[in-house]
Amino acid sequence: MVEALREALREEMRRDERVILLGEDIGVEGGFGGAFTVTLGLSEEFGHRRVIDTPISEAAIAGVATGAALGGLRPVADVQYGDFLFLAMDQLANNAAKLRYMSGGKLTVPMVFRAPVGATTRGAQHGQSLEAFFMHVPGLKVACPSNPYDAKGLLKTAVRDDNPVIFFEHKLLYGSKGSRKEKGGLQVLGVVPEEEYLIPFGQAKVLRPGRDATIVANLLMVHKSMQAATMLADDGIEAEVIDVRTLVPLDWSTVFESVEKTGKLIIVEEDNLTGGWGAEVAARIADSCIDYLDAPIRRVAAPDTPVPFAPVMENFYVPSAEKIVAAVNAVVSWR
Amino acid sequence: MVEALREALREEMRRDERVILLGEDIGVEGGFGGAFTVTLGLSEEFGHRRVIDTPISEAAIAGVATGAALGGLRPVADVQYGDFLFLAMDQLANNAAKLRYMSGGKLTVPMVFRAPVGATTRGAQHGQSLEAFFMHVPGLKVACPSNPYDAKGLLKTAVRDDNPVIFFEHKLLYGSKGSRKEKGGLQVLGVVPEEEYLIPFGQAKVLRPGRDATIVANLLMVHKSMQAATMLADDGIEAEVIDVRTLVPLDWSTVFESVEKTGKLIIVEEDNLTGGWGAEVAARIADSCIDYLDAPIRRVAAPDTPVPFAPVMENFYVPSAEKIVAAVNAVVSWR
Amino acid sequence: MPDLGQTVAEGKIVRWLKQPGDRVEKGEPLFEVETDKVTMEVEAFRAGYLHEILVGGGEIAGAATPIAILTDSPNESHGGPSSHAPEPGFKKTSSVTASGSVPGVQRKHARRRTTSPAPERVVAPPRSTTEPKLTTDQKLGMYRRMVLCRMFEERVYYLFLEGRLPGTIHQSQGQEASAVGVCSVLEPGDMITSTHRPHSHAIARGVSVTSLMAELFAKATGCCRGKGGSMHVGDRDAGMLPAIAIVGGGIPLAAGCALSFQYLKQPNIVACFFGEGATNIGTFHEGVNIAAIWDLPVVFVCENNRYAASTAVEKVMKVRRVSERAAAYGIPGETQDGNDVEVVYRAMARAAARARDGAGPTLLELETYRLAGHSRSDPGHYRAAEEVAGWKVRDPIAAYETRLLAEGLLRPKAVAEIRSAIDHELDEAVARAEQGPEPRPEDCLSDVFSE
Amino acid sequence: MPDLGQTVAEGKIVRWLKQPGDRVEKGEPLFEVETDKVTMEVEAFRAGYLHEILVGGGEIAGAATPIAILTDSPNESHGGPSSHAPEPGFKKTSSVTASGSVPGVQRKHARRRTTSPAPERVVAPPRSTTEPKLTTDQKLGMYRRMVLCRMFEERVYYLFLEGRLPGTIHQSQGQEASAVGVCSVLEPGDMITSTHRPHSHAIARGVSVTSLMAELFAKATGCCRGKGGSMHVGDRDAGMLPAIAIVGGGIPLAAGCALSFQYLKQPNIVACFFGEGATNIGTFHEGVNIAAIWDLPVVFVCENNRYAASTAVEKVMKVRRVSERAAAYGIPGETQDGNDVEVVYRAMARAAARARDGAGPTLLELETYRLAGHSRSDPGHYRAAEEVAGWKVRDPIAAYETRLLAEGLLRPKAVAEIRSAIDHELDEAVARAEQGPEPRPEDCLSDVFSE
Repeated sequence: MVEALREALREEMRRDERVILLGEDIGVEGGFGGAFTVTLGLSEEFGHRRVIDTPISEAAIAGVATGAALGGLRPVADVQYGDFLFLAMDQLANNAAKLRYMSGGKLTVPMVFRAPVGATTRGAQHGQSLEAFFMHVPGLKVACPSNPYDAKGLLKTAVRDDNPVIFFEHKLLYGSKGSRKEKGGLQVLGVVPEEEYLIPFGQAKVLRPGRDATIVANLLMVHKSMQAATMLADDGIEAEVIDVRTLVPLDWSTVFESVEKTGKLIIVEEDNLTGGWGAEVAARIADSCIDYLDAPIRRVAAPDTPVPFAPVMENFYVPSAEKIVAAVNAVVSWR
Repeated sequence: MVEALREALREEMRRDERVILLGEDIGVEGGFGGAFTVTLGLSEEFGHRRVIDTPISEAAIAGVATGAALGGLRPVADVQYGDFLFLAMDQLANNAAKLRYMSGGKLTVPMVFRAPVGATTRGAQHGQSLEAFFMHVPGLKVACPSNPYDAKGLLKTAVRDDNPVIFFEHKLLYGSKGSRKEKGGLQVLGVVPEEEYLIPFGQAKVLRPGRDATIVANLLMVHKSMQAATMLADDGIEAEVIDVRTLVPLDWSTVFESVEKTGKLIIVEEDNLTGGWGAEVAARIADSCIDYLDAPIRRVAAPDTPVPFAPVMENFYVPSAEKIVAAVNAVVSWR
Repeated sequence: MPDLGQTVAEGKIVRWLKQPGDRVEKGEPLFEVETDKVTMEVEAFRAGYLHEILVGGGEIAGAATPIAILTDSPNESHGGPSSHAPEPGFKKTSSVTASGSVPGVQRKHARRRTTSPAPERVVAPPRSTTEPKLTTDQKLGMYRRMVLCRMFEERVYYLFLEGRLPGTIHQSQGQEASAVGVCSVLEPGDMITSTHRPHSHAIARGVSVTSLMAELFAKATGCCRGKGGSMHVGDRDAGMLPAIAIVGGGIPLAAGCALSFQYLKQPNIVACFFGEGATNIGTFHEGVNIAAIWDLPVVFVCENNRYAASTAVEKVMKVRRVSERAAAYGIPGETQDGNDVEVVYRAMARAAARARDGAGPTLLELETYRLAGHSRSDPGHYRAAEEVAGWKVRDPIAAYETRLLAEGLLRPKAVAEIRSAIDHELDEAVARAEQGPEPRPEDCLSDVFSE
Repeated sequence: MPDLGQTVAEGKIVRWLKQPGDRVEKGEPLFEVETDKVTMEVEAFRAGYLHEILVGGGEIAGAATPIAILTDSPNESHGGPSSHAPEPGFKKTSSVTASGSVPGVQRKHARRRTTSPAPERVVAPPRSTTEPKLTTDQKLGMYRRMVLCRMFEERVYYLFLEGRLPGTIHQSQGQEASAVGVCSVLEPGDMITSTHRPHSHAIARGVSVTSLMAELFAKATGCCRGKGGSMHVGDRDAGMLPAIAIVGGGIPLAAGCALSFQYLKQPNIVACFFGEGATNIGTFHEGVNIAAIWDLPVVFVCENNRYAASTAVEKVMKVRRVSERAAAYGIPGETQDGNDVEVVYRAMARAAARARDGAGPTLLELETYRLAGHSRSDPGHYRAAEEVAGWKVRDPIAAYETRLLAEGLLRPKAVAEIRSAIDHELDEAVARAEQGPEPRPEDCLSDVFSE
């Protein structure tokens, strides 16, 4: 996925001179290309004028990106770990998200803020999933691709969007090539076309059709859900797996249609259960599809704890295919 | 409510020398006693050693309070407007909430962080409701009293709690006495005993019993819900109104019991709809009480927009009794 | 008083080495001055006779304050009051003053570098090109603009008292010189950022008074279509981003906007307003540092009105001057009298020229005072009555009016005419605001996203 | 080299006013020195003969570096290498060195105040009481502790290579002198805060190596019971809060903890470790400012290892030294050689004494270098090979070992014995960690709240 993201940035930077990158360690000679190598090589092609290494100043990175967007650029900024977004929260939630509104619609804030998420044995401050926090801020769009193809297409769309986009990338989906290999990382297969393509926001993807239950997931959990669906199929249970791809906007009609067909909903997320984005999905279904539901809506999510360090606990913390299978079995066999 | 909160602080400070206050403009001679006069007069009684005026440094206020709590004090810190919590988010979410966990349970962080919320014609950066953000951070408790009696009892409990508590106060509930009178503010009646009492966290309060529908609300929305219930009673609809009082922990059994009785649930919050705390309540009910539900779960919340300035728009933004009545009518007449 | 360095705003005259009547040669030591950094002898930058000492030994003089008068002949008279009242940059010759640009002033111990801790990076402001002589029209324009700011705030104050405006306000009476002096330097295409106290900034920048008033009336015709309100007024086309009401929040935005100017090779700059209280928040530190390391075209304008809400600056900052904080970022910092619009103009002109020349940001501290409370409901009891009274004497508008009258640039009759015209302008703005359409309730839902 | 001021860490010897062999009277100008603040003549603080010039004209000398040797007679030999290798505070007489406490050194232009911008608030450190002579036991203890830090990191490095440890690591080889020098000053009850690179801090503070190793092995016996991991090690009972892995995040915590000491009238202080990269983040600014205005008992220890991950300090900071930033808060700042454990010890002793005396915080910058990469997978290609090689020569442990051997305080045989004993200690720690119980999966759910 690293390569797909890099290609998206490269294409957009070639296409539009106003696209610049801002972040820590993203363009240093002999450096990393950001914490996860996504920007590696881009400063060689575009120079330090467009690939700008910043001090460790997350609030300013977000604020400078916002200001630069107001001034006519299209900045793509990043934090090394999503957990650091809390440092930039004021600039993102109070400024970037609200400036268009506060101006009465006169301004646009075309910026992208990239953030790696997911637990990878780095403990409590380097492993959180934070989608729900930003989904809850009106004025921000939220993307969360599960594979390289989507990552490229969604990132290109994000760069061209006139609104601020928080773009979440899961550390275990970056791919297993290169020095940034993560233990437990997935090398997600799939062809990433070299030519240009865009994936619109707000279009969920049905990855696997099924009549018995609907599984809605994002990021790494899409893969765990697909794994669970395969296991369930062995028992004759056909789960439909939907990758939301973007949380704001969220493709409600695809989810509604699926639940109206299956009557069962399971939401899978790596974020903490209480107040995760899954709660919003459950709430919307409990409002709009109540008559179709014939079982409880189940969420498979991380428990309400910080991310623990020890792998044995982290494995318990991160939803597993087995837990998804159990949840699906419980709702399918309801009553 | 201002007086009740002040009394709670005074009693706790008299009771325990380790309780100190930290915030902007809270103890200045001739000053305000904080943005909403809650701490007025306390520096006279307890001195500037215990009522500490800070610079405008929200992140440091939260971090210093956390550090002081680790060092054995019981700080009560505040921000002038809840919106400024985003500036302190890293210290609250990454440090205060997680230090106990990261230490393997060896540390405690006994601190309270007070924050006024609610729209009061101050526009987008001084009127947000932020409960959902903090409900979603494991390790934080969240309180949100709707009246002076609860405010005093809950704040005293919060001060004695060994965990970090985010304590939300609604600006329109502070009361109409004194110079801080808010247009549209409610003078909530109710006796506040001078003697000591505590209200445990995690105990919701059934303010009005009813058989036809369950309304769950907090803060100002409790009053709008009561108003709606009165209006509904005129049409013969008996709504049960539950004040959650604390969101973490949340008294699920009281809510479950009510929904099992009424079969209908309406959640009322001033926070933005998508990802508000109401989503979590809806999700839990859609999981645990699905068999009792005989209508959609409806949420009456602010729309997914920043807080607008113009009163005519703000009145549209903040849920009204009329909107609550309409939502209840819709579910009661379902099918 | 000569400019003793970027971070030195005032000095104590230890003693005069010459007495009135003495002949002074160019380069001859004239007096000894002590600052918080150094003590040094200062040499005369020209020959002449020491006619009069204005600041005696033991007294403190701010930068840019005349301290003595040199004449060409022993008995020369030095003219009327206008010859030392105006600022040195506008005088032809004879005051020994604060302008470090006067080429003849030399420091005795030149090897000492007393200013920025990274002085080799500090580019000296190209003062000769950046201190244009203000024309009479410009002076009168600044005067009129300050009066407009003041009368707007007064009108708004009464509208609130009458209950005709919703929300809250943070007023800026007393701070007009900093707003107008700074914005008078700006060009079309330049940008300002502002704070929860933005009215004077908006008016100084040229945001239409009609659209401002309409915004305060929460009308659809307001500069933010009723969605922003007092704390978020702005108009990008007029060169002002929506004001950011969270302290310090506009500082990184200003840096970012300046980055876009630099990147797009636009010849523009950003003037970033904030109060002294904002210099204690993280976004100040991060934003100024980034602007410094990238030499961004921005001027950080700190209006030091001595109180963050009710909190006195001394309680929350150990340094005496905000401008001293510039040294932490390796940029020039200076403190100026923020109540003298011409002093502000010239200081801003230098800083703006630096920014436009690619030499990076300046931290410009303007000492001023808010005559009103922090917000609508604040009686300001935390300030001593004598302090408020002392600053009222230094009212920037009254002082400038007196000066312009004395200089003969402003006719007494014109004062009344200007006020009357503004009164009429405000009547009009209020009338149009009141007649303007309300937003519809459901307008609340639009403008969240650009489609 | 004499101490030229709180914020002056080095100076260039412009020229010597005496030549080797010359007789020097007390008070006679000896040499001229230029810093980034001032140029001044420095007078001899005692009479004698200039035996040898160690730092010649045109060369730069750091504070606390011997620059010449004075002897009592013209031909006196000055002993073995130990007579100029050790630091001045530990020498009996004859080096003209950096200790500003040497009473005879006087500055020629004493009226200049070259240090903090608010010098009247800066309390001079009571140096005489705070620079205790280090005993041989203390020196050997610091040496042994540094070797333990290094060997721990090396062991951990290989355990990672072998795939026996989960997670990631940020190692501190090369930074042992700052960790050990600082922590050796601390008393029981004092506290430290640390960063994502905390191993040496923990060991220097006395956190049990067994519990540290067990934590890295993610065992229930770890100092955080397997919940924290490498980036969050700590043990409050040993005087270390859990390390905060978000840059700058520990700084307000340190101030808060110091507030509790001050409030509870405990005689304790906090040593707050962070890197130079952290000085660009808002929490640094806010936290240090608060500590400054409240005179909190904390020492801000900036380990300047020149790179924030891969980003060189020059790219993100315009000032030359982090310690210059202290001036923005009105507190003393100083820069010291962070690779010399005794220099660190003495500087920290002064700062700690200030803090304990109620005189408030100090910003102590320790110049050092991380010999390893930023994290486990970083080969460090952004650093020039010569630079790394240059710093390897300045390895703090090798240098101290050489010095102690030369001073005869450490026997060559003891070096091997110490290493062997530590090896054994680490074997033991690894064995106990491996044998220790895993946490149960569901232990994940506990310790969120205190009941």
